[in-house]
Amino acid sequence: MAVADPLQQDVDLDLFQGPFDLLLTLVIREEVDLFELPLAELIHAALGEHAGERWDAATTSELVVVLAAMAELKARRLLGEPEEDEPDPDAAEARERLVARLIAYAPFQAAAAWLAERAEATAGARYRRVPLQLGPAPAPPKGDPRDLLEALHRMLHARPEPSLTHMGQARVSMPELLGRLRDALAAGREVSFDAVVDGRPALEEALTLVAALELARRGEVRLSQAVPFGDITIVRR
Amino acid sequence: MTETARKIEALLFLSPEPLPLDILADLVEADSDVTQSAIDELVERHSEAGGLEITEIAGGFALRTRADLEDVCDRLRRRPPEDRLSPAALETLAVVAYLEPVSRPDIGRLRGVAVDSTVANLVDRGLLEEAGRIASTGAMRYRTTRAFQERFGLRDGGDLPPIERFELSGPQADELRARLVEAGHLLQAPTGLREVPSPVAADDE
Amino acid sequence: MTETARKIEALLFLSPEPLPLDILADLVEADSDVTQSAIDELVERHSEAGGLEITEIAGGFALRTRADLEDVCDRLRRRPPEDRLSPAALETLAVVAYLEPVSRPDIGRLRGVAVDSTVANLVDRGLLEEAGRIASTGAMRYRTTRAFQERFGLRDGGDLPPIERFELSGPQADELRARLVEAGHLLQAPTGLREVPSPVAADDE
Repeated sequence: MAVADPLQQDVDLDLFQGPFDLLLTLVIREEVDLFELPLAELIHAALGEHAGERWDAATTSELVVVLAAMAELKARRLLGEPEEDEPDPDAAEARERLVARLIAYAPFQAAAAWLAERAEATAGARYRRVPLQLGPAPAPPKGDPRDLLEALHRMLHARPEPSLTHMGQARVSMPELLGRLRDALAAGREVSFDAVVDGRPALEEALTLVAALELARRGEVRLSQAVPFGDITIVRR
Repeated sequence: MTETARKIEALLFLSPEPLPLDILADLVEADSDVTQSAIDELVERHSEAGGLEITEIAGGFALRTRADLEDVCDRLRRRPPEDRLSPAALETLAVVAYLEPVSRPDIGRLRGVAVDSTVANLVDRGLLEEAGRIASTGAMRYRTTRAFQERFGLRDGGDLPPIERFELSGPQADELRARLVEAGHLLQAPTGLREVPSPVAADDE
Repeated sequence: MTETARKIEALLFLSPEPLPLDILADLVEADSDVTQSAIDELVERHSEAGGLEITEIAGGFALRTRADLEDVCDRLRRRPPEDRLSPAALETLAVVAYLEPVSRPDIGRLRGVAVDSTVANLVDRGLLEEAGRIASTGAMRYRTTRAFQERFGLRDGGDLPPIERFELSGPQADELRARLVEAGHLLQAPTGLREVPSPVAADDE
């Protein structure tokens, strides 16, 4: 699938149909109620089954960051955490980084507009592309076989697929995580979030939080957090 | 018209590619000053009053029809409709033009999105080409092509305005920040930054 | 110059064939008298003083270089074509030379990028040729040509410098290694050394 910009891909949810970035804007402006938003479905729609094949590492991680930010926002509202008076310094920093990136990228967007104008200005001219009638072709320049060997060496040295191999594919799905939480809750009425994710990679931890939020949305569990950044207790209803 | 100018007019008429100054000088057996002033003579000869013009493009000089005659020219030679460049393609070209040679991951990092298919598409269209690998990782780097320079009317690879010209001014950056805060993307302006009132209608297209 | 003359100058410049009066008149949307007098205007503009001339030939009008400039025009025609090999072309040639016959997907896998246009270009330039299809998948395979051997001063297809480094690992790499050994381009590594884990490539992202 060739979607140039993952933020412009369409997501299709009961609540909302349209480009992903528009949904983000609506959420941030509180025009879409975060309580109503099925995060698990959204993550599935945004990342899809084979995110590692559709997007490169940088893009995937960026999508994960955006989704994690939504999860965090939703968590805050679900847990009734005070929002206004004490902004999370990490979130503020992440957003500052976003601004910094937008500012760094702005010149290239302006340059693209400049290029478009240039193309417009020269679009009308036509070149005479009549090939020169060639006599017998002159001898081509000589090549050196050692150049061939060097070119091959570069490839034999290079990893043929540099993209995502070093990351290892996170093979964990939302249904699997939901199942894991339910299993944990089957054993006792409440479980500690930290205990569930202990030793898991960061991405899996983030997705487990999303799974917990999903269960809360479905009314299966209640979440509570005694102190900000503290452990979250997941209680079966 | 000087004899050198006559020769150059003939050469530019025949050549299907733009001809660099040194090659022209070589062909007409003159030094580059004489060649350059013959070119100047031709620029004057092919003024707006005529149907042709001398242009410096893609690393050389070329004779071409004037842009205002587009319609009649296309009646002779039906042109396939110009494949339009998407904003994503244009921005990717801008990044490569300023940073070349540059690898796909680097372009993606700057643009904030995956650029694999955009880059592949621009290579297919002849606007980007491979420019060797990074020794340490083997990642392929890319640069713009002559076709790119021709399409955008550039004299050569370096014929771009300095990137600083496009950088946001302090007030523009503050305005961007203010807009993001307003839209709820930012919690607050970081402490320490001046509280500059946003300037009236900074051009941000 | 009249507007009609400007248009005709552009048309005669672009057309590889002489253009008859009626077709010219049609293209510039003028009657034949107006068209003819515009042509007369152009004949005067492209006089002996310039490098080009308007000529009536083979039932039409054409713009061409003046006969006295034959020498310089021939020099342009005899100029060796710019035939440098891009990094993409050189890598593709290297893969084919060492592994021939080899299919496009196989070349692409080793290079890590799509190679369709590069292969097509090298076939056009006579450095690669088709070498039959793989029965199971129908993919076309390629091999190098005699022109390739001449260009690189090789006595025959097997006359390539031996490979000194092979650092890839994994099942596909093993298959590749076996092919290179079989073709005599890679010395069989002594047993025991084969399973050296490839160094974790430093990531520069």
